[in-house]
Amino acid sequence: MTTQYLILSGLLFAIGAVGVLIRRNAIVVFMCVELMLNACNLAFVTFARQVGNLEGQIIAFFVMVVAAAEVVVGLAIIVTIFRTRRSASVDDANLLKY
Amino acid sequence: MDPVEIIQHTAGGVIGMSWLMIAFPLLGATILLVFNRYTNRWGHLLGVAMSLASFVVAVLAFVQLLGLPEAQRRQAVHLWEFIPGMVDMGLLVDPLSIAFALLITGVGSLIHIYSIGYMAHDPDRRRFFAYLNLFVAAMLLLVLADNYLALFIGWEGVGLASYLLIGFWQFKPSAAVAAKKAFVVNRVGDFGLLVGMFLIWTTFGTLAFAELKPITSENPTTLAIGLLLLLGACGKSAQLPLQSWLLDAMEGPTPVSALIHAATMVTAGVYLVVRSGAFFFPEGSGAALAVAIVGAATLLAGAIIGCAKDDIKKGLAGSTMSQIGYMMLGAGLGPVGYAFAIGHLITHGFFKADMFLGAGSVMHAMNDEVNMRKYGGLRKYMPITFATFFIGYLAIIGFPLLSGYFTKDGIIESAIHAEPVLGWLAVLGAGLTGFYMSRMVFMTFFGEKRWDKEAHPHESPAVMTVPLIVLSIGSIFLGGYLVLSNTLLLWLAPAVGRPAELPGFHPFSVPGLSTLALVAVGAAFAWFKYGRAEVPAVQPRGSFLTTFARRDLYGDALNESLIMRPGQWLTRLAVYFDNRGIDGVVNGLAAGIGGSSGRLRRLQTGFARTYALSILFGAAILTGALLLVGNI
Amino acid sequence: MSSLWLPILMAVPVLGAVVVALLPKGGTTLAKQVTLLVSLVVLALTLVMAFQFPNAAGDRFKFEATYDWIPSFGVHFGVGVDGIALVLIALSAVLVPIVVLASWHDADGVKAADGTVIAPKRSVKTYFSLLLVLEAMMIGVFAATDVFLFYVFFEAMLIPMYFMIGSYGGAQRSYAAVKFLLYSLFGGLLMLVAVIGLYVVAGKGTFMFPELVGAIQDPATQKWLFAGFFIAFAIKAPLWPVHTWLPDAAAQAPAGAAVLLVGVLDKVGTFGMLRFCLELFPDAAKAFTTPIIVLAVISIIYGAIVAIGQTDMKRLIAYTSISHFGFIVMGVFAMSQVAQAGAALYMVNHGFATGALFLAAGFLIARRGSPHIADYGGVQKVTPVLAGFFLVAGLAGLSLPGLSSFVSEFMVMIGTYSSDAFGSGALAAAAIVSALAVILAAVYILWMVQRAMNGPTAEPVKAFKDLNAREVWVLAPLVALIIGFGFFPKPLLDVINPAVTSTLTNVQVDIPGVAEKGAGQ
Amino acid sequence: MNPTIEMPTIEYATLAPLLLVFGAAIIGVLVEAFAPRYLRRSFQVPLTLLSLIGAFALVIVQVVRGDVETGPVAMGALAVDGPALFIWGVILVLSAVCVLLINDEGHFVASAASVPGSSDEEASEKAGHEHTEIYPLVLFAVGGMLMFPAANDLLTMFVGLEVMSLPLYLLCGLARRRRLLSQEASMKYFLLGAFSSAFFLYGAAMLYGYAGTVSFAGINQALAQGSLLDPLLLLGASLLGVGLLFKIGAAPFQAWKPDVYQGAPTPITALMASGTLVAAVGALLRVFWVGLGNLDWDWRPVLWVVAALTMIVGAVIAITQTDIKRMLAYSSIAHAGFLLVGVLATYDTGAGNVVSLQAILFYLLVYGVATVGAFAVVTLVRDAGGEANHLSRWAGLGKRAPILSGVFAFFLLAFAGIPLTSGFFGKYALFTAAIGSGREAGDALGAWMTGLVVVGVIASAIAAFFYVRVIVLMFFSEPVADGPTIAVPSTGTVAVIALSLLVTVGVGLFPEPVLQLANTAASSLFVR
Repeated sequence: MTTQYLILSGLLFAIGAVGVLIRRNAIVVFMCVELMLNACNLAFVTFARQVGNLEGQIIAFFVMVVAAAEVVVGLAIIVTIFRTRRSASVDDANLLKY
Repeated sequence: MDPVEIIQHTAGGVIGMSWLMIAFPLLGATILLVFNRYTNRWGHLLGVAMSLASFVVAVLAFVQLLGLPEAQRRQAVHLWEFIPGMVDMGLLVDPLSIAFALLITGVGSLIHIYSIGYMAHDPDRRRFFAYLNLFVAAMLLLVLADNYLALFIGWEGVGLASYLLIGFWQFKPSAAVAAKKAFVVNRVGDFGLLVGMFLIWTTFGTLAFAELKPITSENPTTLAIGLLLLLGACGKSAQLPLQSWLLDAMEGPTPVSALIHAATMVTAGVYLVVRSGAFFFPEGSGAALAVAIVGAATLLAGAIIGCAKDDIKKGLAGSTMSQIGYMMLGAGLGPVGYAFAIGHLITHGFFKADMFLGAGSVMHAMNDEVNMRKYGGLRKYMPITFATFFIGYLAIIGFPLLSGYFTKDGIIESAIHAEPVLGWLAVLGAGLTGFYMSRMVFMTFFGEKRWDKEAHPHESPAVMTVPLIVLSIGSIFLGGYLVLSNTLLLWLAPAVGRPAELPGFHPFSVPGLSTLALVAVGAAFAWFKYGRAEVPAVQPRGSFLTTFARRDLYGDALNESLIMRPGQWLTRLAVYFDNRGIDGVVNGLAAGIGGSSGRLRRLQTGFARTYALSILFGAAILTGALLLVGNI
Repeated sequence: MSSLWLPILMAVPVLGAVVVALLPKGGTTLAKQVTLLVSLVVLALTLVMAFQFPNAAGDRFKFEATYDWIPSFGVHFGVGVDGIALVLIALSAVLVPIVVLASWHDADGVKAADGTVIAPKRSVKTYFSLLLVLEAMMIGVFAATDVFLFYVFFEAMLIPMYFMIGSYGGAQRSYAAVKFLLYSLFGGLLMLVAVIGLYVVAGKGTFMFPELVGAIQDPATQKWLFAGFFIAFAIKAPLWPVHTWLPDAAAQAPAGAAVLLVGVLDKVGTFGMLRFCLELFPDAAKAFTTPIIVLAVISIIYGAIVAIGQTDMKRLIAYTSISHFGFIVMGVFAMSQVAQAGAALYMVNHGFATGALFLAAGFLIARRGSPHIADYGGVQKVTPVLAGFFLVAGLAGLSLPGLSSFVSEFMVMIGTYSSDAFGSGALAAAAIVSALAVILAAVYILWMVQRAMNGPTAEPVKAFKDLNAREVWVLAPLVALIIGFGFFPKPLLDVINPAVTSTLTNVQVDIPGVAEKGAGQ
Repeated sequence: MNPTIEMPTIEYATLAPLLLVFGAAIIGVLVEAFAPRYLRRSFQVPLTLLSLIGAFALVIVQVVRGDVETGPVAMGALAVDGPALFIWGVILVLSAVCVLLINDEGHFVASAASVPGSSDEEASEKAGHEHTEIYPLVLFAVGGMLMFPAANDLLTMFVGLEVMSLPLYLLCGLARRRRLLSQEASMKYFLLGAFSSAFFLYGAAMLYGYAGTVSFAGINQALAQGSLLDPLLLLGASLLGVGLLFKIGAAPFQAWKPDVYQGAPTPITALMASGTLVAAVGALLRVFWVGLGNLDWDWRPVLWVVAALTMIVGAVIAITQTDIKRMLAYSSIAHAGFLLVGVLATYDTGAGNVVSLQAILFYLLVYGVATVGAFAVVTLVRDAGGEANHLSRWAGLGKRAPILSGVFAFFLLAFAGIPLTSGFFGKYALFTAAIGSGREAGDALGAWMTGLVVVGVIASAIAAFFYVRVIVLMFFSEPVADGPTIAVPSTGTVAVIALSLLVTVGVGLFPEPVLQLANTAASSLFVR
C-alpha cells in the first residue's frame, strides 16, 4: 500500500508544482505551494507508518504550523501588493528584471 | 712572415698615455655640448686645440714607436675591465694604428682649421666643432682599439658623428633623410660585424686581437667570419652593395665630406680588413678574394657614377667610392696589397680632402652652388683653390710622380699579379678616373663662365687656403715617400705581416704604361667634351648609359623596390595585424563575454513563474544527474 | 641574524606616502617636496646598501630578514637581495626621484600653448602618495625571498599603477587602465593557481624560495606549474602575443608613470622568469626553451617592425620596449652566463634608456599636447637642448655602442649565440635573427627623430620653450648613467654575475666559468 | 523499568545565544503589543542590539572557556560544534552591524499597509510613524539563521529555514522609496522561497523514507549500510539540494537573487547578502557533509558543475548590470560559486578537511564583512528619490566624495581578491584547499579540482572587470551634472563602514589571527 500513498503524494506534489508554474493569481499560486507542503506531509506520514516510528508524524505537525505561519506572511504580502496594484497576478509584478 | 706578437705595454712614455689621443677630442666634444651656448664664442678654438693636442700625442707616440725594435712595435695598452670575463677596454699602438692616428689627427686638424673659416657664418658653429671632435675621438678609438668590441664602439661612434654631421643642417629635409639613410645602411653592415663578433667569440673565445692567432689555411668558420666582416666593411666604406648612402651624405657641410666621407671614416672598412687580415683574410683565401671582388666592382661602379654627376660633391663622392674600391682591392691581396692599400688610403686622404676642401672653397665662393654646370672659368678668380685642386686632381688620376701615381699603380700591379681579371678592371677604372676627374676640373675651372647672376667668386680666406696648401703638398710627395723603397710596407710589416718577397717599383711595366695611356685617353676625351666644347648649363638628356650612371646605377631604385617598399608594406601589415589581429582577438574576447552577458541577462525575465520554472528544471536536472551518476 | 636594511627601505616610502596623504588641504607644493625628499632618502639608503653589498654577510641572498607573516599558509615576510635584485632595486630607487621631478606639474593640469586643456587638474597628493606606495612595492617585489610575498607585491603593484594611469592619463586613460589591469590580473590569477600548486605539491609547508628550489621533481608537474608562472610573467614582460596592453597603457599613462611602468614594473616579469621560472622548474624551463626563444625572437622583430609603423610617439616607444623585452627574455632562456648576465643588465639599462626616452618625449608632448609625431617637425631648431636629450635617449634606445643598452644587448646576443646549453643551432639562429633588430632599431628611432625633430619648423613648434632647469635635472642624471654604464658596466656586472652563476647552478646548466673565456680555440 | 517520561536534557549554557536572540524577539513582539508608539523605538533598538551583542558575548564565552560540545545537544536537535560557533559569531556580528544600518532613518516605509502614493502614505509619513516591528522581525530572522546551520536533523533545519526566511520576506517589502519594487521583491522572494522550501521538505521526506530517521547522523549511517542506488535516496538528496542551493543562490537557482537584492531596502539586502548566505552555506555543509557524507561520490560531480556554472553565470551577467545593488547581487552569486568550490574541497580525511573548512569559515567572515560595508556605502549615495542606485549616477563620485569612493573601491578590490585585502586571502585559502584536497585523493580528482580552480580563476578575472568598471566610473569619469548627494551618515553607518573597512584592511594585512580562529573552529570538525 505504501507505494500508492507515495504515488498520491508525488502526484499532489507535481500538481502543486505545475500549478505554481501555470497559475497567475498569487493566491492560487500560494495555495499550490501549500498543496506541495501537504504532499510532503502525506509522504512523511506514510513513511512514518512504514518505518514504524513517530518522527514522520511529528514532522507533519510541525509542517502544518510552519505552513500556517507561511499563510500569515504570504497573505499579508499578497494583500499589500493587491492594494497597490489592484491586481493579484504574479505576472504583473514585473519591474525587476534583467 | 706573420705579424709580430702583441706585447703588453708596461713601460711609461707616450704610448702608455695614448688614451690621451682619444680623451682630448672627447673632452672637447663634451665641454662644447654640455656647456652649450656658453662656449659659443671660443668653441671652435677649443675644438681645433683639442684636435691639435691629439695630433701631438699621435706624433709623440709615433716617435716613441720608431725608437723601438721591430719585434716590440705592437704595444697593447690596458685601460679597464669592460665586460668582465669577455673583453677589456684597451688600446693597441702599432704601426698600422699609429699610421691611421696620424692621418686622422693630421688631416683632421687641418680640416678643423679650415672649418673655422668655412663655418664662420653658421650660428651653430660651436655644435659643428663639437661633432667634429666627437668624430675624431670615435675614429681614434676605432683604429686604436685592441679588440673587436672596442673597435665596434668606435665604429658606431663614427657612424653617429657622421649621422650628426650629415644632418647638421637638419632643417633641410634632404639632409635629415640623408643622415638617417647613412646610419641605417651602415647598420646593415654593422649587423655583419656583430654576427662576425658572435662567431669570433664563440669559436676562439676572445675578441682581443692579441689573443687571436694568424691562420694559414681557411676553414668554413673563418670564411664566414671574413664575409661577415666584409659586410661590415662594405657598410662603412660604401662598397657595393651598401654604397647608396655615400652620395646622399654630401648633404653635410663640405669639411665633413672631406674628413669623414673621404679621408677617414669611409676608409674604416679597409682598416678592418687589413687589421683582420692575418686572422680571417689570409692571402689567397676565399674571404680575401671576396674583398678583392667587392673592391673591383665598386671601383668601377664609383667611377661610372662619377662620370655622370654634375654636382661637384657627388662627383667627388663617386670618386671616393671608386678609390676605396682600389684600397679594398688591395686589401684583398694579402700583405703586399695591404701596404699599397694603406698607402693609397693615406695619399687619398690627402688629395681627396684637398679636393673636397677645394670644392668647398668653390662653393663658398659661389653661394653654395654645387652644380658644375653653373661654374666655369673659375681658375682666374680663385687661384690658390685652383692650384691646390689641380694638384689633387693630378694626384688622383695618377699623374706620374705624384702621390696617387705610386700607390694606385702599386695596387694595380699587385692585382694583376694575383688576380689578373680584377687587375685589368682596375686599369679600366683608372682610365675612367682620368675622364671624370678631368671633366670636373674642366667644368669648374676652365671654359666659359656659366654662373648665376648673384655669384661673385672670390678667393677664400687664409684659414681655408692654408690647409689646402698643406694638403696639396702631401698630395705631391707622400706617395713617393711611402712607396719607393717600400717605406710603408716595412713600417707596417710588424702589424700586418711581410710578404714573401718585397715588390719592386716597375714604372715601365705593361700595366703601368697601359694605365697611363688609358688615363691620358680619358683626360683627352674629357677635354674634348668639356674643356673645348661648350658645356650646356642644363643637363642634357643623355643616353641610357648616362642615365644609368646619373641614377647611381639604379642603386636607390633597387633599394626602394626591393627593401623599402616591401618593408613599408610589411610594416603596415604588421601594424594592422597588431591592431586588428592580436588586439582584435583580445577585444573580441571581451566583447564576446560582454555580448553573452547581455544575452544571458535577458533570461532574467522578471516573471516569478519563469524563475519557478527554472527552479523546477534545475531540480529535474539535478535529480536526473544524481540518478545518472549514482548508476554509473 | 636579520638585517633591517630592506624593511626600512620599504617602510620609508610607505611612511612618506602616509605623510603626503595626510598633509593639510592645499599643500600641493609641500606634497611634492616631501615626496622628492622621501624618494631621495630612499635613493641614498639604497646606494649605501649597494656599496655594502659586496662585503655583506650571506651566501646568495644578502641583507636577509625573515619574519613569520601567515604561519597558517607557511608565508613569511622574507626579504633579501642577490645581485640581480639589488640592481633592480637600485634602478627603482634611481628612477623614482627622477619621476617625481618629471611629474612635478603632471597633476596640476596641463594646458597646451594654445590654451586647450590636455589634462585636467587632479589631486596632487594622491598622485604622489600613490607614487611612493608604488616605490615601496617595487622594492618589495624584487626583495621578496618568499614566493607568496612576491606574488602579493606582484599583484598589489597593479593597483597604484592602475590609478595613476586611470586618473592622471590621457584621453583614452580608462580603457588603457582597465586593459592593463585585467590583462595583468588574468595572468596573476593563473600564477596564483601555480603558486598554490607549488605549495601543495612541494609539501614543504613553506613559501621560502630557497627551500622550494628543487622541491618539485616530477617533470609533468613542473611543466604545468612553469606554465602558470610563465604566462603571468610573459604578460607582464610583455612578450608577443600578449603584449597589446602595453602600448595602450604606456601611451595613456602620464610620462612619469609610463617610465615606472615600462622601466620597472615590466621588469618584474623578466625578473620572475629568471628567478622563479628557471630555478623552481629547471626541467620544464629547459623543455620549453625552444618555443620561448621563438616567442622572444618574434617579439624582437615584430615589436621593431610595428614600432616603425607607429604615428604616436609614446606608442612607438612602447613597441620598442616590446622588442627590447624580447631580448631580455631571449637572454634569460639562453641559459648561458653571458646571456643571462646580459639580460639582467638589460633590465637595468632598459630602465634608464626607455625612461629617458619616455621623459624626453613627455616633455615634448607637454609643450604641444599631442603625442602624434606628425604634429611636430623642426623641433631641434627651436629647442636644441630638448632635441639633444631626445636624441641621446633615442640612441640609447637603438643600443648605440658606448651607451649602456648596447653592452647588455651585445651580451645577450653573443651569449645566446654561443650558448651550448642545448646544441647551439637554434640559439645561434635566434641570435642572428635578433641581430637584425639592430637595423630596425635604427629605422624606428631615427625616423621618429627625423619626423619630429628635423626638417622645417612646424608653426606651433615655434612657440616652444627649451627645457627648464627642472627638466634638465630630470634627464641629465639618466643620460650620465647611460653613458657611464656604457663604458663602465663592470660595477653592475660584478654584482650580477654571481647571482647568475647561482641561478645557473640551480638550473643545472654547466657554466663555462666567468673567468675563463669561452670554449677556447 | 516502567516507561516514564524522562526530562529532556537541554544544554542551556550551550544554547544560550540562540535562546537569548529568540527571547529578545519575543519580548520585542510584546513591546509592539503593549508599549505606546512613541516609546517602542527607544525600547526596540537597545533591546535588539544588546541581545545580539549579548549573544555574541555568550558565543565568545563558550569559545574562550573551550568547552565546545562534542556531541549533539538538545536531544539531538542541534549541534553546536566549532564551525557552528564560528558561524554563529559571524552571523551575530554581521547582523548587529546590519541593525546599525537598519536603525539609520529613511530606509523603511512609515506604514506598510498604506498604498504607495496615496494620501494615507503621506499622512503616516507626516505623523512620523514607523514600523518598529522591524526589530523583532530581524531578531527572528537572526534566530533562524543561528538555527539553520546548527540543526542536526532535517526537521530542525526546516524550521530554522522557515524562521529565518519568513521575517525576511516581510522585511523585503518595507522599503520607504520605490515601494513597488520593494513589494515586488517581497512577493517574488516569498513565492519562490516557499516553492523551494517545498522541495526541501519533499527531499527530507524522501530521505526519511530511505533512512527511517531525519537526523543527519542516522542518515549517514544508513548510507554506510544501505544501498546507494535507492531512488528515494537520490531523489531526496537532489531535492534537499535544490532547497539549499536556492538559499545560497547557486545557478540555476539564482534567479531570485538580483530581483530581491535590488528591490529590498538596502540594509535588509545587506543582512541577506551577509547573514543569510553565511547561514545557508553552513547548512549546506552540514547536510552534504554530515548527512550525505557517504554519498559524496554521487553528489560531488553534480556539485562540481553547479559550482562552475554559478561562478561563471554570476561573473558574466554582472558585467552588463546597470544597477549597483543588482551588480552586487550577481557578485554575491559568483561568490556563492567560490564557496561551493570550498564545499567540494571538503574531503573525508581529517587534516584536509580542517584546511577546507577553515577556508570556508574564513571566506564567510571576510566576504560578509566586506558586503555589509559595501551596502552601507550604497545607502549613503542618494538622489531626490532615495538611493541613487543606477550606475550612471555614480560617475565621477570620486571627485565629489573621495573618501567614500575610496572606501567603496577598496571593498570592490576585496571582492575582486586583490592582494593586501581580506578577499584575497579568502580566495587564496579556498583555492589552496581545493587543490590540496585534490592532491590527497588521487590524481584524477586532483585534476578535476584543479580544473575547477582554473574555472574559478577565469571567473575571478571576468568578475574583476565589473568591479573595476565601477572604479573607473567613480574615479576616471567626469562627474555627472546634478549628481547624487552624499547623505551625512549617521554615527551608526559610520561605525559600520569603519568596522568593515578595518576588518577588510586588517585581515588583508594580517590574516593570521582570523585564520587561527577559523582553524580552531574547524579543528573540531562537525560533530555527528
